[in-house]
Amino acid sequence: MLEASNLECVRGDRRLFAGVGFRVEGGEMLFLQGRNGSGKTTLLRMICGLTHPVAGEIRWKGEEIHRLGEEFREELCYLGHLNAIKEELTPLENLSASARLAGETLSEDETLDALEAVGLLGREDLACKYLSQGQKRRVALARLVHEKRALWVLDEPFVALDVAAVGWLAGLIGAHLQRGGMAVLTTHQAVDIPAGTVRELKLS
Amino acid sequence: MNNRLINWFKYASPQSFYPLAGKMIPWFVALATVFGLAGLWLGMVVAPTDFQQGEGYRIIFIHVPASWMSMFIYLVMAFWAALGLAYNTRLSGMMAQALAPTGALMAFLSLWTGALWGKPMWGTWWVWDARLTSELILLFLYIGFIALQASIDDPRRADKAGAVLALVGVVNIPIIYFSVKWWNTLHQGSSVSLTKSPSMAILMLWAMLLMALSFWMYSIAVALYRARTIMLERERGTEWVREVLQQEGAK
Amino acid sequence: MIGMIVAITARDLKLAMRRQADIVSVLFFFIIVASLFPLGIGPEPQLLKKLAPGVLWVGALLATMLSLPRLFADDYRDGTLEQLVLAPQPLGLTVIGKVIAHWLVSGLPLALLAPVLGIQFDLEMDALFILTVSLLIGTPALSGIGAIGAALTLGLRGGGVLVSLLVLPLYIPVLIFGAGAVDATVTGMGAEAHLSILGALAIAGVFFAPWATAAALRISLE
Amino acid sequence: MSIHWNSFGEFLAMGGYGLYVWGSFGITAAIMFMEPIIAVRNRKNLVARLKRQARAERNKEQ
Repeated sequence: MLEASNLECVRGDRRLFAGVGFRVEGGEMLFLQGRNGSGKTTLLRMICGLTHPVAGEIRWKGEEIHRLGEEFREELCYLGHLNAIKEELTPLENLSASARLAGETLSEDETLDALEAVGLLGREDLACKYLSQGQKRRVALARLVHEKRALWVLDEPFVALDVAAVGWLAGLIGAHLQRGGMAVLTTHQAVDIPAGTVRELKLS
Repeated sequence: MNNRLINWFKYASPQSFYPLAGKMIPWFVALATVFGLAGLWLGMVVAPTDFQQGEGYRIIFIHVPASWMSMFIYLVMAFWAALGLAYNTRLSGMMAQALAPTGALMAFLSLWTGALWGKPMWGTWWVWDARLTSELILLFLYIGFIALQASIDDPRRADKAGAVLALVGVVNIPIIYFSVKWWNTLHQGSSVSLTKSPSMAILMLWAMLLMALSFWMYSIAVALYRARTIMLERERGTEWVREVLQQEGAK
Repeated sequence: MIGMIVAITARDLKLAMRRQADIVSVLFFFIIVASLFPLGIGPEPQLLKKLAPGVLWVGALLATMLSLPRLFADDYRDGTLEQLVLAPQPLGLTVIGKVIAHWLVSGLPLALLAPVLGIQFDLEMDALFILTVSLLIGTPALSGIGAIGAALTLGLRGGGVLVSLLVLPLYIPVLIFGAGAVDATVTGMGAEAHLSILGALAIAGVFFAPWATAAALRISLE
Repeated sequence: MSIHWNSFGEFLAMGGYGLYVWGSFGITAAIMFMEPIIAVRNRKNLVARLKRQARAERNKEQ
């Protein structure tokens, strides 16, 4: 259960938002909306503990996330604007490296299943620098296929994806919510997530 | 204990510190002047000639205080750095940033006066003495700190990055000093070194102490003044700064 | 715990192997710097032998510093650094893994190359041996301490020059005892004391400095 | 607390070390004179700049 109270963020001497609070239970998704530059990405980074809020607190299962430290990070999966993949490594190596980093080990077949799910089978041994922007994005998203961690924080996951991929990803998130997981995400396209209750938070 | 400490820091917020510092600066300037004049009078006018080094030894009355201050200011910066990292107070970053230039100038003064003192005594402008070499490295640490803070735009990141560097620096200072001392005695023996300062008559000790106090008051005054300017700049969006600006306008 | 360090080191080594140019550039820099000095000072062997320890150590130190910004810059640019910071184990361990990988790619080859260059400076066998040993012990400290500078200057313009400005003062003890060890051997005083202190600096550099680097990384990613 | 020097000239000569002594004291005095002046000038410029910004904002609001 994720909870935040009167979060405040200041960039330069402009206050982006203040008094922001929300609550996400198991199986629920928080849909973050706001114009460009309203601090959506900053709020997501605050939830992950990358950025410290000027005021306010974020609690995971009742405990402040910075005090939890690794315990919280074991439950957290963050996907930002950047793909977080190494250009020199192949999709196969990228996926197994990111899994091992999260503390799990993926077998060869599981990795290949994930790549097949994003339609990259046949390119698993090609260094990522030869892939297109959309394909690199799908390598980054392939990480979510076997993702067991409870809290997904996704920053505009649907960008640069074709219609089929958007549908696939929406289904994946829906399945995650059904398993009792939680998700916080931002997006500009209108996407309906098949399962779980959707809460909305508008950053003015 | 923790919450009592926290609200103590509430008073150390820039808004309440700004007027406080404003009142204190004139006092520190006055003290610096009084101690300075007394020290100069004792050291330069009344103190006798040193039988070994003649009149040249009088440079010690600013060389040693400058060296002490350059070291002391770095320690104070590290103190503010630790405070800032532990309690996330905005004021500590500002104080560290305000102190750095004065510390760097003190280190430069120590080197300059050390060289001018070394020339008549040992015939060379620069002596690879353990203390002078460590002072040179300390100047590099200061320049590194100032350069790092100057190259980071976001003030909060600049404070924290500077704090980490100051703490890493303060841990390394003793290591650097002893390795330079080892290196100095290893290669040259201690024949050429400033450690053999002239025998200090009581009068000279008093002069040195007064000059050190004067340098200390001076450093506090300049640092507080610069800290106030930094506070105005960093909190320019706040209400209390607008009021201060109105009063400034009236004055 | 150890598994994670090995995983990070293996990942970085695989990446480094895919981009050999970086390793080679560090080595060539060292070779060129070491070869320039005799041209500048003159071929007189007696003088060169005296200067050899200092020149070779300063060359190795500058070569290591050359490769420091790459320690985190690539991961910072492609977003993997955020994943490393958000990984569920202490960030300090991850940094230790990266420092070891950086040493294997820069410090180790430099140390193995040094005796070859030492011959240019007409050093005897025992001096060459101690030179290699001192570099093997000292370069991990250079990587560990340098990582702090690399983390502090992440994403800043003029980062390369700034790193050297921040890190050079902290390198001085390592340089003094490293070059001092070789010098002590040449003058017959024995280098045990120097090497033991160098070892202490290396342990501090590889096991304690990474916790400061971890703090610096969190600050830079704020 | 008698004065050590017999004449002002002797004081200036500093027993032959005049160049070095007054070189050190001169630079020290210069720095400890210039640093405050620069600090004051920086503050004046900042206050002027902030006041201009405040006036610009006020005009924008009206």
